[in-house]
Amino acid sequence: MNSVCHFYGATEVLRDISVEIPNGRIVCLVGPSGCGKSTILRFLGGLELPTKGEIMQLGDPPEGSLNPLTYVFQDFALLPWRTVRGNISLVLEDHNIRGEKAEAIIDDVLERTKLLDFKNALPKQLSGGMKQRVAIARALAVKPAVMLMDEPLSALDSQTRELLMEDLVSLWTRQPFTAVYVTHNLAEAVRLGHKVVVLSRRPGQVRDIVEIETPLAERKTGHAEMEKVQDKLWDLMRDEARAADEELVNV
Amino acid sequence: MNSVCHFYGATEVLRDISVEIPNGRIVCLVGPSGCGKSTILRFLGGLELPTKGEIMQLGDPPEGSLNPLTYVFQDFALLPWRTVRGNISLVLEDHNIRGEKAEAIIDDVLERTKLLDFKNALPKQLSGGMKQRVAIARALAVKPAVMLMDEPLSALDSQTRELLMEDLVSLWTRQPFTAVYVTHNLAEAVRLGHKVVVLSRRPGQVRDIVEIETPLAERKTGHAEMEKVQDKLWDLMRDEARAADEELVNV
Amino acid sequence: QNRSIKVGALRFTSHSASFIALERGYFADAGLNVELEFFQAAQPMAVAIASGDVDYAVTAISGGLISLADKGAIKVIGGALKEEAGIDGQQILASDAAFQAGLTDPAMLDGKTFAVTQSGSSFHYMGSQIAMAEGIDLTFKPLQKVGAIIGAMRSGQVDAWSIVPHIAKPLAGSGAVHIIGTIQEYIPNYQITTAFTSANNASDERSQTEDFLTAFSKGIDDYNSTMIDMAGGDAGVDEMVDLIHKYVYTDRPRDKAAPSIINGTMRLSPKAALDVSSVQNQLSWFQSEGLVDESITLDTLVDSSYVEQIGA
Amino acid sequence: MSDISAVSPGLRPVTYRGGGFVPSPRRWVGFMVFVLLILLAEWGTRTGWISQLTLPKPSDVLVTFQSLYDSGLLFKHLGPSLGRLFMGALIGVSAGVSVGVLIGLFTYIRSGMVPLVAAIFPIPKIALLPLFVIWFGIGEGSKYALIAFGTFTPTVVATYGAVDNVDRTLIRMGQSFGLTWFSIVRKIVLPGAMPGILSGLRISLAIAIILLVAAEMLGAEYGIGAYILEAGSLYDLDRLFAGVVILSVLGVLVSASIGLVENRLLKWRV
Amino acid sequence: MSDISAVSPGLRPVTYRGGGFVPSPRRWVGFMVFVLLILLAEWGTRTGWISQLTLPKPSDVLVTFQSLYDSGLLFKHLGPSLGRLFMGALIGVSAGVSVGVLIGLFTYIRSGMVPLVAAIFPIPKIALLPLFVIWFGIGEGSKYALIAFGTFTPTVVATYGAVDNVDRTLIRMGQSFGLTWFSIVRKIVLPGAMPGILSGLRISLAIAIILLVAAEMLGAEYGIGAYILEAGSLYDLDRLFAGVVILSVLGVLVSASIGLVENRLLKWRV
Ligand SMILES: Nc1ncnc2c1ncn2[C@@H]1O[C@H](COP(=O)(O)OP(=O)(O)OP(=O)(O)O)[C@@H](O)[C@H]1O
Ligand SMILES: Nc1ncnc2c1ncn2[C@@H]1O[C@H](COP(=O)(O)OP(=O)(O)OP(=O)(O)O)[C@@H](O)[C@H]1O
Ligand SMILES: [Mg+2]
Ligand SMILES: [Mg+2]
Repeated sequence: MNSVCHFYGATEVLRDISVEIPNGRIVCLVGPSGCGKSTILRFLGGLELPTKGEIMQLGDPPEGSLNPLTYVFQDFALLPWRTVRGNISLVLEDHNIRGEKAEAIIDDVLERTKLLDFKNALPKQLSGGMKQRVAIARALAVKPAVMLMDEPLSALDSQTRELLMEDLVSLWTRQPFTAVYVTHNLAEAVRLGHKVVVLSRRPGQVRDIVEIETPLAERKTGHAEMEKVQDKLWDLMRDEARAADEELVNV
Repeated sequence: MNSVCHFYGATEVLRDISVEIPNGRIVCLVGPSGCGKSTILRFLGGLELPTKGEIMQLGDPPEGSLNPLTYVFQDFALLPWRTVRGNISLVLEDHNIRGEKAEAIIDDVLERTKLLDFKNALPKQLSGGMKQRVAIARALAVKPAVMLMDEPLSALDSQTRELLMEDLVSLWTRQPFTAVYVTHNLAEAVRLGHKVVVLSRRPGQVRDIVEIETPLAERKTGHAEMEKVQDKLWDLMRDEARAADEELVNV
Repeated sequence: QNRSIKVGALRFTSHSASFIALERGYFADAGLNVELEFFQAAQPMAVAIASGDVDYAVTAISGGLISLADKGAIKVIGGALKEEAGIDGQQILASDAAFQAGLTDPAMLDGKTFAVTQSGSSFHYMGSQIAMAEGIDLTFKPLQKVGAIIGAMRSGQVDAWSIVPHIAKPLAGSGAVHIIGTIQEYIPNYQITTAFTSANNASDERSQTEDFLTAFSKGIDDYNSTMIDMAGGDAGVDEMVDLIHKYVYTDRPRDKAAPSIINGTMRLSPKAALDVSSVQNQLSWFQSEGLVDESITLDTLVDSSYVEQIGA
Repeated sequence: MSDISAVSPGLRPVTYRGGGFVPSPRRWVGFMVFVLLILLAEWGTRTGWISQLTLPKPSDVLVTFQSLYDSGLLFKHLGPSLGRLFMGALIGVSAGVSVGVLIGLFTYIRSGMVPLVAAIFPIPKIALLPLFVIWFGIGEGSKYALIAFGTFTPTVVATYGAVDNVDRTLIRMGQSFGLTWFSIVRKIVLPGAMPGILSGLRISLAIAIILLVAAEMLGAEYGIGAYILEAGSLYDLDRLFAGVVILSVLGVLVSASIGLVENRLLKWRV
Repeated sequence: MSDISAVSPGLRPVTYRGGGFVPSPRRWVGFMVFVLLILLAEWGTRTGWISQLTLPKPSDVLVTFQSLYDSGLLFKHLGPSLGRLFMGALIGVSAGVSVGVLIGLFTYIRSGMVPLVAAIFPIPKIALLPLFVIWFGIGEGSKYALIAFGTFTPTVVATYGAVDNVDRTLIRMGQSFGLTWFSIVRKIVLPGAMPGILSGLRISLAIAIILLVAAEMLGAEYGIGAYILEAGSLYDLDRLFAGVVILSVLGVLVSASIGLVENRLLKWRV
């Protein structure tokens, strides 16, 4: 599936933004706080409608995809009263997948995320990294055409984040998926993105689009080229970040 | 002041830990989640008593120090019902510093943390980075002999974190202070620590102590030597981190 | 013939006629299948008649009863408890504190406080009649519940009260209060309680209502002859006390309940005759106090077609 | 790049599936509901579809209210009631807050008082009316006591819950800066517990209004409660409802003023 | 390195300044408080220091309780009361939860019902007793209705508060996976609101017990409330207190069983 998305956001938050999301690639959105990254993702997922402009998807979703546009949330959004198994079966139940068929899907995605041993654990028993892996497993269970990830790692501590990035890379390497990945963290963007879209401070506009050609598997901390890209991005953003941080919040 | 601390923590959490904190230096404590970093800091600050062993401070606190051992908390711990000014005067009031004298101290620390313009703002109006700078200003107001920082940056997004690290470095460069800095983040440890203490997984033990000689001001992302130290630390910790992450949490 | 009806009652000796008529089968003889409904207070019982949940009941004339009659919901059809010279009736009590301070006669009540349950209750009526007769001023304290009044009397927070003998006598016996007079002196022929029913029953269910009154009157006769005229001697009283004890003071042992039951003996109007002059007097008083509408007449309240109307 | 959409085949907009689950109140609807209910009652009673034993005519209630106002009786009743409400609630709430804070702070007081409060809570105050007469007399004392007693327990529960919820890191912060115990309680615990205490106050004060009727069972000549009781015993529905409407309005006013206090006192809240 | 401490001059331990502010309940203290209070009352009434008008002798209350039990009357009273409590609370709570959920989900229902509930809340149920007889008769109906009415408002308030507090990101998650509206309500909103509903239930059920006495004013032969009322009207303190103790124990039991339900149903809570 090729999904091409454009939209022309209006009023304050987003101004005239057009982005194209190619199939089988990871597009990273970076930008200072409040620039509208999450809003863009909500538009993409159909959870909100832009005031102006439109978001289009190209072609039909692949067969077997239960939920073409699937989210992975920053705060995991696991139901605390369901086990790992129950959280995944939740998204299958409404498609009338139950019993053995559901079990097979659940086992498959848990295996891919290395969580099979924790099938019957409650979310409160899991560490942050495991919770996010459950959320990723849940997203995989509906065979998404595009994964929409809103700062999926930012609630985690840096070691777990590091580990999970490695997991994501290996997941993608084994079977490439299309994803829009929103993050604050330039290191993450540089590590995971095939294409990094830098947004400016509110009202959000596309400031720059950086394509990174190095294959995901070869990127590592300390990789010289990556460092250069990251420094370039940081230079692009530093002043915006400082300004965004100094703003008084109006609650 | 030289503060030498030893303690022999018992039962599970900490086992036989001895650390020495030299004057005018920043000691970083790193280690996987739950290894007892915060506990060590609570011992140091006198907020908790170790089951076994003792923590000693050497010499009298410098004159004028109102609170020799002063905390900077991860979640800022600002009173939401007091303005920036009120939050700082809170810690002066009990020392009978009021009126002009207090005002002078407050203005001084707010200037050092570049917050003078936000003196009358409520915490809810501030961004995370500014809140943490208020917390640092509050700590500075009592002229501490040692600052105890418990993951002071981990509640912030990565851009703000980057900015605040630069601020801390310039603060230290202008006037060196003694600090114990607890963090998960190896990049932070490498950037700010003169001495990095790596703890093992629970029960926490000292796994390694790394001294970094490069002056703080010269360290930068991409600095080759720093990268090497960081990678070394990461190698030390990776397996521990993976194991810690996979543990079921018993609540 | 076997019509099912509900009769409302309070667990007082003054309701004995209903208990006797039921226990001795007088209701059944009249072709009535009676079920007793017990209440904790008179007012909800009156409302229950109005709503049709209960068919017949006995209670004192109160402002609420008159109001309901005014709304066309209920009718008084006969008399029950009545003051009669020579028989211990309702007593006027003074609290110990007031008594010690010299309150030994109702005439000395001027400026004192008099306990009532609610304004527009029979206590209120009795108090005002005393005040009117003696030409004195009384302050009425509404305390809602008899229990609250007893508490207030015992602790001397109100000065006086009037109440049926079976409550008055044990209280006076304990020394906490003193009897300083009787209501009879002030309100002769006081028709204390009346039998009443819904306006519907009174107008549309004549035969059923007549049957009820017949059986009820038999109960009254038994009660009067046994308890007052001592027709059966002490054995008769004992038997009657046994019968009444099934309904009143049930959770006390018989020997403790008996004195209270016997103390409570007062004449019930023979043949359920109604003293309309007393009723008129009460109605006029309620009107003069502004508690009920001025325009209500005796006819609105009473259906005079069932029993003898004394003093009409 | 809207031109792409015109050109590419199979291009279609993403379906919208968000929204909902965020009800936002609309003032006029609430108002309309009241008006509608009153009109319905008026129509029902006028046509006789609702018997006059069941519900009074709203217009009659209004007339009663009007005459209550004209005769000056309204304020004769309202005055004492407001006084009782104020004094009773003041005693109950201040005792409740103090005990609640103590429970929140001290292990032994907590262990001793919590079960006691739990045992006292379900005791119906009207059951104890005869005792209140003995304990506190039939003057204003017993009325204050009854309302105070009724507001005390919910205030205690709300307060110690609020103290428990004060962020412990703020307290540790105070300790780490060497603040005295008293400073911590005054400057950190009490302000931090304020939101919980205020929202508990909403319930306590509603209960105080409810208890007004029970309190005025005890020898009150004037007062909204006494007025309602008399109307009830005379089965005078017009006056009964006039009284109930007054209590209801009183309740809404009290709740609104707590809202105002909250807005002022808690503007630091996010 | 404790040897350093022996050698270095000016070396001294860091002063401890933490601790406190975390009261932990101790069961036996609560128990002791009850025993102490009862002993005090017993001593006071025995020596006459507390007049027997003020308080009954606890031992007499116990004797009364014993005879109540022996005569089998205890269960004759307890049975109907429990039935009323159960039915009334069931009706009130289920209606309250349903309305609360609707208020939590729909803008118009919220706008219409919230002010209505706020206006109904402060109405004292005892003031409406005469009307309950007309509306619901004197059978069990009016007793159920009174208790239901009393539990309804607090349940509504607790429930819509709980629904409001359900994490909106969980709901957005459900939507983003294309769950149906009904699925979201059943699988996300209701379980998420459960903790709030259960803690609201604590208050509602305490109120239900309190209202038992008012309900049994309406033509009840048997029942704890009727028993208390009769004892009160005869100023029989022994029986009055025996009844009050039963209600109190009932309250504690109900609260404890909600605790159990919470432990079972909400074991997912952190
Ligand atoms: N429902 C809303 N109503 C009004 N303003 C909103 C709403 N949601 C978001 N905003 C505003 O829109 C702007 C963009 O929000 P958005 O959450 O998309 O930013 P973001 O880039 O994701 O920020 P962050 O990095 O903090 O997650 C912010 O300034 C925010 O205040
Ligand atoms: N009050 C307490 N009672 C019991 N166990 C505790 C308590 N506080 C901490 N612990 C346990 O002690 C261990 C160390 O806790 P500590 O908070 O010091 O870890 P940490 O290294 O700071 O972890 P993190 O990186 O997550 O902040 C943890 O396993 C924790 O579960
Ligand atoms: Mg966002
Ligand atoms: Mg920690």
